Amino acid sequence: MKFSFSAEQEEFRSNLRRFLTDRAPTKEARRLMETEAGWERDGWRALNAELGLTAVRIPEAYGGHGFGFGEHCIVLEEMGRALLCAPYFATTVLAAGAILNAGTEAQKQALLPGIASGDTVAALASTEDNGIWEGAATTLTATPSGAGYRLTGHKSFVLDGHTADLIVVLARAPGTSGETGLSFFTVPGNAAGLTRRALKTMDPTRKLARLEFQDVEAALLGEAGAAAAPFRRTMTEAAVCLANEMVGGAERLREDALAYAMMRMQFGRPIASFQSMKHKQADMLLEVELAKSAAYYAAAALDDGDADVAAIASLAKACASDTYMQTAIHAVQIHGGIGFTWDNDTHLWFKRAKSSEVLFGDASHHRELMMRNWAA
Amino acid sequence: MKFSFSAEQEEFRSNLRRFLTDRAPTKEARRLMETEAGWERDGWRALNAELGLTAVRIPEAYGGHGFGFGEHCIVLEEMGRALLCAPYFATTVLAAGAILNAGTEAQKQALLPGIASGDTVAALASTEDNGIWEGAATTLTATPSGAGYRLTGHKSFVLDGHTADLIVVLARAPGTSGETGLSFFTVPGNAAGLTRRALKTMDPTRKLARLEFQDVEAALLGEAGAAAAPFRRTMTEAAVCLANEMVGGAERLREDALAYAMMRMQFGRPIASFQSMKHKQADMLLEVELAKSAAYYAAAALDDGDADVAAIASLAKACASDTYMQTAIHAVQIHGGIGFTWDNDTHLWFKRAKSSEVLFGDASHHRELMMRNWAA
Amino acid sequence: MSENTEASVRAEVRAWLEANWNPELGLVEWRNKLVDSGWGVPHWPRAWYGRELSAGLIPVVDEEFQRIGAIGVAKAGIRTLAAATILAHGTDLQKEKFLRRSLTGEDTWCQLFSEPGSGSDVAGAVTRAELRGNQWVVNGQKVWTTSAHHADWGLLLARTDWDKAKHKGLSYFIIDMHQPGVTVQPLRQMNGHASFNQVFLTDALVQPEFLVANVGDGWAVTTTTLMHERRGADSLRSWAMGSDRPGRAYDEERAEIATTMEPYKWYPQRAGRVDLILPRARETGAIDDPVMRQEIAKLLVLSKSAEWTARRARTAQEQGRPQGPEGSLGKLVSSHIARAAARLHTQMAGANAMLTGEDSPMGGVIAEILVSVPATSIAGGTDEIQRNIIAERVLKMPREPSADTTKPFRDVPRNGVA
Amino acid sequence: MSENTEASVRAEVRAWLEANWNPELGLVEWRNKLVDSGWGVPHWPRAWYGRELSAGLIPVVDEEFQRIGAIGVAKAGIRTLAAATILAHGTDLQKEKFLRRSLTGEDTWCQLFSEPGSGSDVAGAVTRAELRGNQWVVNGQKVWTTSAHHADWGLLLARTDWDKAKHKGLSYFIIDMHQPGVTVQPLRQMNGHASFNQVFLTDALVQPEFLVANVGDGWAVTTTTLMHERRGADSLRSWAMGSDRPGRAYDEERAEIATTMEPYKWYPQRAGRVDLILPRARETGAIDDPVMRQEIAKLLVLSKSAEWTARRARTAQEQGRPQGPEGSLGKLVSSHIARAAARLHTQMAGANAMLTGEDSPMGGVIAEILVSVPATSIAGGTDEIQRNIIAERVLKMPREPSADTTKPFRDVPRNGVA
Repeated sequence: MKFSFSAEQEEFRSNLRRFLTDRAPTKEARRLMETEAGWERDGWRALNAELGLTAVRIPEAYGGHGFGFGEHCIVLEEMGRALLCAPYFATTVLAAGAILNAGTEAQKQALLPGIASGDTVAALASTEDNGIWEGAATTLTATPSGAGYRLTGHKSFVLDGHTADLIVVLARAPGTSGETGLSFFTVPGNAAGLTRRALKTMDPTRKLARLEFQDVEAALLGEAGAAAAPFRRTMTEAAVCLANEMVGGAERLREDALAYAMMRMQFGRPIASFQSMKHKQADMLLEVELAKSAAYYAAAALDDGDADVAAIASLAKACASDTYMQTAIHAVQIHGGIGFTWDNDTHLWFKRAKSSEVLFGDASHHRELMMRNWAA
Repeated sequence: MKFSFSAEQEEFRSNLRRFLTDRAPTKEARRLMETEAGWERDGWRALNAELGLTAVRIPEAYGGHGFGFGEHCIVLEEMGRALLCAPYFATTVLAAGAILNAGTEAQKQALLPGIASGDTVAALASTEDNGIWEGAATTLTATPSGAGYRLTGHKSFVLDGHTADLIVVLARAPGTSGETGLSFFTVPGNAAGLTRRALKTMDPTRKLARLEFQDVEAALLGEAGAAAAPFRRTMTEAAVCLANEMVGGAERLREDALAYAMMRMQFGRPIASFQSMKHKQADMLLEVELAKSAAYYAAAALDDGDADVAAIASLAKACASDTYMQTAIHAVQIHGGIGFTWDNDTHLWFKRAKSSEVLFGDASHHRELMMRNWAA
Repeated sequence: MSENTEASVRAEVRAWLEANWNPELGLVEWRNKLVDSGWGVPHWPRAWYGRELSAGLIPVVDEEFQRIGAIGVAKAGIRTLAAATILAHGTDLQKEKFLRRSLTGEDTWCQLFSEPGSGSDVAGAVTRAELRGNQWVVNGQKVWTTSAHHADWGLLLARTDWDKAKHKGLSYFIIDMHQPGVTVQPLRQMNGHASFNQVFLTDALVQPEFLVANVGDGWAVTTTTLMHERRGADSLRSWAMGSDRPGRAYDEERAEIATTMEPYKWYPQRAGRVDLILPRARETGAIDDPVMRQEIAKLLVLSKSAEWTARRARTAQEQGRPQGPEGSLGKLVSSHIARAAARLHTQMAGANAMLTGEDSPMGGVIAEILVSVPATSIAGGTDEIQRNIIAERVLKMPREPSADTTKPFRDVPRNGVA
Repeated sequence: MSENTEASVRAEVRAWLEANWNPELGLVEWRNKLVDSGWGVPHWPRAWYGRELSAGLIPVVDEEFQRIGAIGVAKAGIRTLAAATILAHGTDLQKEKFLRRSLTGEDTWCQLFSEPGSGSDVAGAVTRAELRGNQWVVNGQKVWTTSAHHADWGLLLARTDWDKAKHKGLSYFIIDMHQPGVTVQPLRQMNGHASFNQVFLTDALVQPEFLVANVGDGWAVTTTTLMHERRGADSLRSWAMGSDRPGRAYDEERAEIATTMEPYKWYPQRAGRVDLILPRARETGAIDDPVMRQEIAKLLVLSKSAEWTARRARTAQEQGRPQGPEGSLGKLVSSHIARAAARLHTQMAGANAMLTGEDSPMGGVIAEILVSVPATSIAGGTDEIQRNIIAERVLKMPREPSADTTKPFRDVPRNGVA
């Protein structure tokens, strides 16, 4: 498989980068991260009106642009770089992904255009208090009632779950266990019996919520009892997309740390002229470039329908987890005392690196997943 | 527990170091390592005649000096530093250790004076082809016959097993398994039915042998079926003693690499003036000092009868394994191309580090042992 | 004095304490007695509240204080460094004015060395002190100043001569923190705490008699302060623990400690809370995961061997033998330990590592570890500086060619004016 | 020439090959035809055996050679570097004498750059060349010389002026290896192999017409050779694989490759044999150990992402886009991979890691890995040098103040004469 970016893709990237540099400076991130929602409708609308980013990977049949993961991951990489505060990942990767992987034609027709246009902000509620990212750990139950179902139980660590208009919920039929009896459902964010609470997050730019379902009316998404496979697929896609978002942040940290080292003087010379700094920067470049390659390759593997994609996705996420965190640690260190202050921006990415490290499972978790695919 | 070396111990160490510098230069190690035996009776006699090193930890009642592990480990650290080629570890740590831990009063009276005087070179044959360092893995069987026993099976990775006069063998009663039915036996090196073959070792200064036992007549050492505990104790002592030998080698590598960096000129300055070299040397110092502390503390723990000694021994061995190997890797790197040549001495310690890393179990093995003691 | 023996000193101090120690005295009242007696700082000169007792005998005095539970002179905060520095370099007037009130704890101090442009490079200070009329006028900015907001006096390093070389143009002052020219602002950190201050000096005034040593001797005096700071770093824990006994003196000491320790309340988290590793491993079940067991074991190997290394160094010192390299390594290894601990706490917390505050494990303690640990390898000398020190001072490796110590400081490239 | 199109070139070369390729020809005979035809080095100038074909069209030619299985000009060993260097800097006489015989493989070459005192620092060469009468007389010692023992000619870097600065006092020569003044000794390595030689030059002679470029231009010419060496490093694998087809030409090529590759037979072990990790893991049962699985996975993450990084770089090149930083990282990451693989092979071998030769796993292959890997981070530029290069050339970070490039070389502190 050949993978690299076409001239069109590179131009798309640079336009996007310019847009985000103007519209989403860290000043803006600092403002939004102090709000409970973490984002604002107006900014979100602008984002989609002007660049149609929510539509990127949604097929044209459902009002999208029908691009692949290659383009979608460029968007995510640039957003990770800019530390954009928006419900983009939850809406386009998780919710839209679940709908694309599990939904019926009619449901896609009904749900995706709203997402493509940016009118619908959506979330995927799958993980619960146990913090396990596998479908088998689901305890929230869906009981048939009349035409639909009623959901009872809880979800947690739901990305943008407290602000989403539409929530895709992973639930199981009463009395089932493991990967059997799992189904997806859709619930409006303001459904009766649904209580949503924003969680206090270490990374204030990545909002999470805990949802309580008390006999909440829900519509089945896709085939009843058949959600295990599409959920796994959605998690694979999420790992790849997050890996790309992460390498965007890691590269930004690396570049900022380098720029700081170039201008910071100590002992009468720029600290960039000290060999230990040069070697550290070289090591950072190596790590970030490796993680970028893995993330890019994984996106290409999704587009190519590579049979190995699950393993490759886990490889990319494991690589990005270690690299982003390590790069963030170096970046704070290179900035010295300044880097530990609130007013310096480094900690914003440091915290994003930390939340990304464990979101959808940490490096060890994904290394083990990878081995299950390759060592078998 | 307080631990540090007394003035007497420091003096003992410096005398020993002077002696080994004179008598055991690497030229000598290079000569002996090319021989199959790996050592010579004359040098061995001198060692013991002049310094009575084999007698150090053997109680006075059995013709020894009755010192503790503190002193014994000083000897081992200096031997590891000098890369002395002699059957010292096999004789005084393993064989004498097993006899002290398992033997009856009469057997100690009979066997230890010869070891203390240096006349008897002894070995411990416990591990087999499976390379497992635990007694439970023993398959070699001991069948009662008349007054004694007959041994059938094999042993491998036996330190100096092909040259020892006396061999302590770990065997099990037919039909037993696990740690039950294990007993120690003694066999003369030239026993009928015993075939000894020197193994080709990566570290030519650490000779190993494979022993075939064909119905070999053997004398029981200690209580029948009760060898499990004394063997475990002997392995704990071996781990501590090896850790001390290893930090001796690691420190020598570190010092030689530093000396080389101080005199080697590149780009018109000593390479020791390059910051990356300075930082590497600082890191090496840190690692070696930590490993020394662990090794010294473990020796003190043995002398103090610390209840935690098994865990501490594993900690010291794990620490020494990682540190010695890492230091050896750095040392070759610092010497550059020269360090990869046969004529440069660095590789002698590099190979010793490698053999020490896995002897009695590698770092992961000992970390797990440590956790079994501490995490329970 | 040399005719003192352990026995004689022990008898003397014990007798005095039994006659004078009274937990119901006011803290300052008691410490004034102590200062007069010479038992407060027995190693100090007789001329200045001491008894010229040899270092070897100090532990005896400490033991007796502990035995009876008597409170010592004020040790918390920068005041100890101030007192030691003034004792070494100060004029009689300065000693007269500051020593006693520092020992009694009436005066509190802060250290005005670091600047935004000179973090690792303290001698690169560009805060300017000019003699106008018969007063020193100070302009500049200082950072990382602990407790500046309730300090009475500051130890100030400022540049008085820009034509001299870097280390030669500095002078050392005692500055009154209660004056209009001194503005103190809290400095918020990435973990949300504000343990330090920024201090803005705008035409701040220093009386000429508060110059310490001579103009241009600033660096020598500063190194004295820093040396005592390094020594003191270890004992920080010891004086941070107040007694829980009843009594007015104890109450007042507890209050004093509370104020001084306030900025340090996250320091245990900064160090990585190795003490929580096994409990959390049991709580989360990580203890049964072979992979986590290895990582935990690696950390325990590191922290135990570091602990034993420190003990080796102490034992050597106690036996009056020259301290080996093991003495200089503690700071560097503490960074490794803190980072490894933070990694483990993250892995054990799993998804919960994304949370903070009440929503997160141990009510935020774990979260605070993760965002505090990065300070360990920076504060008080970065890991890089520590490695330079170890290489140059311990291993005697050559220094790098200097780019700034020979020429006039005004010609040295520096931040802003590169 | 620009009017060449992919189609026209393909047709032309195919036609020529179909008319001329014959595996039963002698290798030299065939290569002489090839040289005459211009298809051997089509990117070379027409004046010298080439067709001035643009780089983009070379793959087309290669494809046609592969399609029919035709053998190309001699690429194995140093001769390619010699040819490229002489083509760039040589006199017509030198081109006349050396180019054809290098392309046909009749002449074998070695590189005489590195010296005991200048490993990382090639420009620090102290081998001395003096013009006596009308001959250059060379004295000094060279090391790390591959295949010197069967080389006909050497590419020699020597110092001709000690009063000039380091890089200015060097000259570049072609030296006849078959002369009494040249002694070649094998250099044994820690893994027991002797892949390199030491070459002692004692009043060795060089004809004046074998000076390449001018006196003092030695460093410029050397960089040309080194640049081609770096480029060639990747393709080493490609030309190391002979065809297994029958035919005289193939037989002779296989023999040529065998000789050239002999010193490199342990290189796969030097790289850590990542390909053996999973097989060995299954064989030893390590594959079922969760701790080992993590370590294996870490290595696979590293090697896969490195492989994909190299592929990114290639793709960019093929698309004619500027190569990003990813291009310069391969050498450095290969050291990490080799070390990690060696660690894993040790852990998987357990006690057997203490053995070597027939007694050890895979008849010594594993053991050879463990004692060969240390060369990866040294040979062809140490990891430290690689990091300097990445920092300075890719990240544009400032060079260190130079200690040796400005003053006359005789005043530069160096080994022996520090």
